[in-house]
Amino acid sequence: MKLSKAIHKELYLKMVQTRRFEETAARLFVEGKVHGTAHFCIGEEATGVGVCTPLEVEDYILQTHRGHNQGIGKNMDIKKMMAEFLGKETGYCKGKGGCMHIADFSVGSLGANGIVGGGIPLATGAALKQQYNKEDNITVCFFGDGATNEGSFHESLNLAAAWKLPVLFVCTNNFYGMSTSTKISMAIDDISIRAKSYGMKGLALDGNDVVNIYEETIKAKKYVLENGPMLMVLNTYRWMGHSKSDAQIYRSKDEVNEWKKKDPIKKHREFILTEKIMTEAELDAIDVQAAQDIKDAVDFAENSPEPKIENIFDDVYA
Amino acid sequence: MKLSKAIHKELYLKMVQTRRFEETAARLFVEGKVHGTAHFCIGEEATGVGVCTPLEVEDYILQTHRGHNQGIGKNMDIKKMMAEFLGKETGYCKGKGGCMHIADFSVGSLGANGIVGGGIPLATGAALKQQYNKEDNITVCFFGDGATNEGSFHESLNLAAAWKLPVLFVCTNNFYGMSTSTKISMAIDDISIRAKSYGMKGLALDGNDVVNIYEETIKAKKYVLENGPMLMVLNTYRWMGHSKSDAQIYRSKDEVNEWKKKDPIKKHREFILTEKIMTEAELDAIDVQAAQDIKDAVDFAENSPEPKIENIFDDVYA
Amino acid sequence: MRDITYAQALNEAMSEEMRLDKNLIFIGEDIGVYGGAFGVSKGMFEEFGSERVKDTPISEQVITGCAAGASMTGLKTIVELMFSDFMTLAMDQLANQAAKNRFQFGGQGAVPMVLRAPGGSGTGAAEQHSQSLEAWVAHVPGLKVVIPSTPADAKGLLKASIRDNNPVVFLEQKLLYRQKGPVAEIGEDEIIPLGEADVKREGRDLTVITYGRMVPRSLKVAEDMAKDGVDIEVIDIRTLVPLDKEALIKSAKKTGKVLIVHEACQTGGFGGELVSVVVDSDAFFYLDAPVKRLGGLDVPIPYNPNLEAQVVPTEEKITAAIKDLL
Amino acid sequence: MRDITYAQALNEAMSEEMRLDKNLIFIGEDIGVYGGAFGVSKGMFEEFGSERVKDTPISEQVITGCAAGASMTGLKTIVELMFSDFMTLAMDQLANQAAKNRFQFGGQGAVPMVLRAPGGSGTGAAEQHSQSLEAWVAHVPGLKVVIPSTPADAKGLLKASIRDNNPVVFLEQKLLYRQKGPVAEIGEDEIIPLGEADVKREGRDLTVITYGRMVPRSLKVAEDMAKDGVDIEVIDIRTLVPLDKEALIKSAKKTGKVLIVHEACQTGGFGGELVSVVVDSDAFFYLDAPVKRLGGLDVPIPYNPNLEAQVVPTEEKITAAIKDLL
Ligand SMILES: Cc1ncc(C[n+]2csc(CCOP(=O)(O)OP(=O)(O)O)c2C)c(N)n1
Ligand SMILES: Cc1ncc(C[n+]2csc(CCOP(=O)(O)OP(=O)(O)O)c2C)c(N)n1
Ligand SMILES: [Mg+2]
Ligand SMILES: [Mg+2]
Repeated sequence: MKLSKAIHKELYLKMVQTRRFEETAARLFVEGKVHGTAHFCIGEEATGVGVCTPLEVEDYILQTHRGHNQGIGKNMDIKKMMAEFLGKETGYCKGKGGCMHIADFSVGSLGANGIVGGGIPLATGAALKQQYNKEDNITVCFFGDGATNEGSFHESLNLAAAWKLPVLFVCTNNFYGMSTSTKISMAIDDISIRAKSYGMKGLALDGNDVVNIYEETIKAKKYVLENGPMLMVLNTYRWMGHSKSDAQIYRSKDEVNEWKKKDPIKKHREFILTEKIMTEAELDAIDVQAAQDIKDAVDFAENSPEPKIENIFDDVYA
Repeated sequence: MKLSKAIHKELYLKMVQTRRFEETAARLFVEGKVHGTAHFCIGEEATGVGVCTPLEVEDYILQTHRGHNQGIGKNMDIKKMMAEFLGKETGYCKGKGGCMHIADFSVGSLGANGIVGGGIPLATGAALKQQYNKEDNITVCFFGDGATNEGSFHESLNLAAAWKLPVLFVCTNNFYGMSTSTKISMAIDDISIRAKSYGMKGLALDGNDVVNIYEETIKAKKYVLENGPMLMVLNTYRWMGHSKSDAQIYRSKDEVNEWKKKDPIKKHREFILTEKIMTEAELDAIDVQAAQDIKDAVDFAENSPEPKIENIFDDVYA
Repeated sequence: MRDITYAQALNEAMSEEMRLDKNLIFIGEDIGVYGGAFGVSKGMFEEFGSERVKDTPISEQVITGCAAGASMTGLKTIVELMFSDFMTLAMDQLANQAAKNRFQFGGQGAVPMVLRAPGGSGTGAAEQHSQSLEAWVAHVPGLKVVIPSTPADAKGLLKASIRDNNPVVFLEQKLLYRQKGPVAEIGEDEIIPLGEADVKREGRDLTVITYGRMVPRSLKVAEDMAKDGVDIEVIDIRTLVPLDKEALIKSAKKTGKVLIVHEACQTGGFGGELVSVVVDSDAFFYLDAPVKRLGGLDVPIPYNPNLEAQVVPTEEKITAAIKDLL
Repeated sequence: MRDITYAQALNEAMSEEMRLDKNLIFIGEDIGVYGGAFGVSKGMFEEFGSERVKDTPISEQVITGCAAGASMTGLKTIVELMFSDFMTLAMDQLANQAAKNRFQFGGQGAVPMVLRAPGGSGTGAAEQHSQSLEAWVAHVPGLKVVIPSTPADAKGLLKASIRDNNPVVFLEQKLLYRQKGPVAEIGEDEIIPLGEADVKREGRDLTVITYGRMVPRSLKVAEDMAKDGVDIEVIDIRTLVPLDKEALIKSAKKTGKVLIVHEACQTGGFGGELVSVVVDSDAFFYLDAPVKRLGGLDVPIPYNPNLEAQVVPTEEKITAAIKDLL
């Protein structure tokens, strides 16, 4: 498979947008413009972007609490994401959900989830609907390594396998659930072997190689449509703390620095240059565009109105 | 390993007691002496009896809703079991629990459970206590094939493996959860491979061979004390309906008849005779004793007082 | 009108709606060939096939979440949990996902699903299979909660629940499954909108507000007391959420005396809500006596049949409570 | 007396009890090196080691069941759930196992465990991390339910909960963790028995019955209104189960006017129980006005800070409700 320049451009742009989005979000916290918390995926951009970019609108995704890369990968509107982050009326959830509940049904995102593993059962339902309607589309369900210890993971993978539902289960393994290393939360090294319990195919990939993830996702979608569900584990790393209030004493600076060397954006940039797909100048231009996109999003969000308490009962019921 | 005559006698007696217990219980239903429901394990006697007989009092068991063989295997008092079945004050639970909640802490049974998979998390706790106190004993947790699809199974096996808890997980695989064949509830044939998801040892055995189960349990206990948890799957079959009201249209008479040929009691009897461990007459005497034990239990139960409503608030709180 | 059982009424409601709407599917444990643990879905697998009547593995969390996910994306779903006690295993998908998704996504999507589950004691199924947990779900914004007491209500309310665009928790009553009652002929319009209480018996002297299995029991008491010239009004709220507050308040004003009866444990039960609705209204000024509750004892449901019968409101206890108030 | 935070008080309670009782262990997600999501257990891992302060995988069902199993067999356990919203995932082990085991086994065994979990809104954590679910657990016989409102109560009640021989659901208040208040010196006896309400402010004109985060808020309102000569009594029930009914009834008789305030959604909330306890007592005959409830709006907790602040009882709303009643 040889990806077109346009695809490389898209992948690179989305990863840089994600990173700028989060750096900006982190700054907004410091400036006191946001309350609540946020979970940043810096260092993991290749996972959501690599998996979601090859999908069609009609393919669904279920996002995690650490899912800006997934949303941007699935072509969510960055302005509305930022507005939601700032709790504004113009945000995806009218300011009611915040970034832990961001969703865009119009591009196929069925929402981020605040409950670890909470989206996995929902994914089986979305896939059941696709199967029932004999659609040529799949549901992609994201969750972390920690989530694979939840009962919801087990029940969902089993049901999906028993019913041959078109779900691609994607585990973004960053080796920690909050402060808890997978070394202490499970007695296995390779999470992809958990697929075997369900008679399902499992695959472990470098989660920082966006090109490979993109290609493998195309293959996986085909596989899933023909054979039923599959588990894809993307090994990666979160550079920042778990959430805004994390002193990170559970891991060493060395470990973090080792992983920073495997920066997915740098890796892709180098690949593009080595393969002569784009020039430095072209890439720099994308960087500039990404920064501008985020700036525009912040402007949009900051100038947007606050939601009104008068509308609070809207949408409790349909 | 060559088992003593006394052990053979014990295994055989307990299996026959279990069968007589349940045949009698079924009759009491027909006579309208019991309300509620019951889940019979006829055909599966070797599982609970084979696993529990080699255990010590200090080894705990967690029973299932289909656990008369487990209770009798663990030396529960048949009189009190029958009295509980009839809802009497002299029963194990003072008539409050019924046979779905039978328990005898004094022999190490931490109780049967009405929730499929509900006892599995509790087992990790009992084992944690044993580990914390550095005891030389283990916790044995029984559950069915259907229960292995519950989240509680997954979370518990993972925790036990991560903490190297001394639990022997025993799956009595009778190939159905109520009417649902494992062929449609899961996409695997061998349930014991589910152990791999936790870095745990898994083993599948003939669940109708009481002698082998006895021997393997001794080895398993040693393994568990040295290495942490293990999953043992005992393949067997339930001859009767799931519960008292089951028309059994989901399976064929042929399938049932095939399994009846593999009767665990007959198998053990033949082994005893072939190996000349006991004579026909000796075995017949045990049969007579078992029948008498059950008759005594029914007499005891029927002559026992009903619990009083005045005591209803006892034991809600300790 | 014909007399059919509560179970048959439920079966008809589901089957008729499934015939009307190809987008409606039904999932649960042993609902297929087995016909459901209480036989409610007998024949549906044969009629609608394994694509639409789906036996699931034993895994209540994903069953509930699967229904919610399918409903979020365009299907309509009915889920059967074999016993309402197993909602304990599904509460995240029910209360944190299905109930909240539309709101937290700012109005994107809807979750048109019905979770059916039998509640109540009286079958000897003991502590973990006999609870009445309606108070939990009635406390979750985003869920509607229905408990029918007659075959006609069962059919009409289940059809309305299926057509509703929200997650509805539909709590059936084990002990009513075999009860017969008059139900409109098939084809006649028998839908009962959610949110309308039903005055099951008119009376002047005292109002009993109740629901579910305690409705026939309260009616029995009312008929018996009528012989002594006491005229009891019995109101069946039918849906806990939305609640027909007007009907309760109106009746309380009329009779000036109110007894709330439910099977669930009294402490923390829905009775507290009902008391509050009456007391926190202008009916307060018409009350001749304190609003009383008669709920189940605050104990788990025991196995022994005599104990089991006595931990919930009996005819004797209801009668005594009424006499106390009069 | 010293001023310490609510979080520090909880930490002291656990640490002191763990020093006294080698059989007491503590399990939960990220309670070890991380010190707990809200920092409550800071330093405990260092003091007690990984055998007694155990970080778990993310799996609330087994965490809760593991504690129950350990407690059934001779240990005592404290479990921390990171947010009380995650009780949804643990309800079977909590309500069907831990709460019922002793009863259904006819008195064999006991389950001395404390499940600690923070509830409430106000931190921008949105729908799935901000709920107040005390009504669910208060409806389960076999569980005790505690919600402290001050550092001293937090310490005294947690110690009592740990020493209790039953499963206790101990619901902390996120927004109070950083609040300071006077607490007895270490070593002084500061245990507060479960089941005793506390009159946090005496008054003659009206009784506010409340708990948790709404206690300081109600006190603030009472002080403000005192300037206008209105004398409000504020009762902190502290334990929902067992409930100190006498204290509520006594105060209602004294003031003749009662307002119930809680953060949880009003419909189906514990306020209904409190109303009923007052109304269904001889206090009824002393009431000059309907007993009123002021609970949270019946909506999920939204993210936006202004919305979030306004869906629960504010000082303004409490003041207005009191004025309405006076
Ligand atoms: C059911 C549940 N338990 C605990 C939490 C608190 N929590 C939020 S994120 C997180 C870590 C999740 O780990 P993982 O699944 O590996 O995802 P990651 O955060 O590493 O991306 C935890 C424990 C939660 N939100 N939901
Ligand atoms: C959580 C839960 N779901 C469903 C049931 C109803 N039920 C009781 S036994 C049973 C079948 C269990 O199958 P399995 O685990 O294989 O055990 P078996 O009955 O075959 O011994 C079911 C579905 C239950 N009691 N608990
Ligand atoms: Mg992780
Ligand atoms: Mg089975």
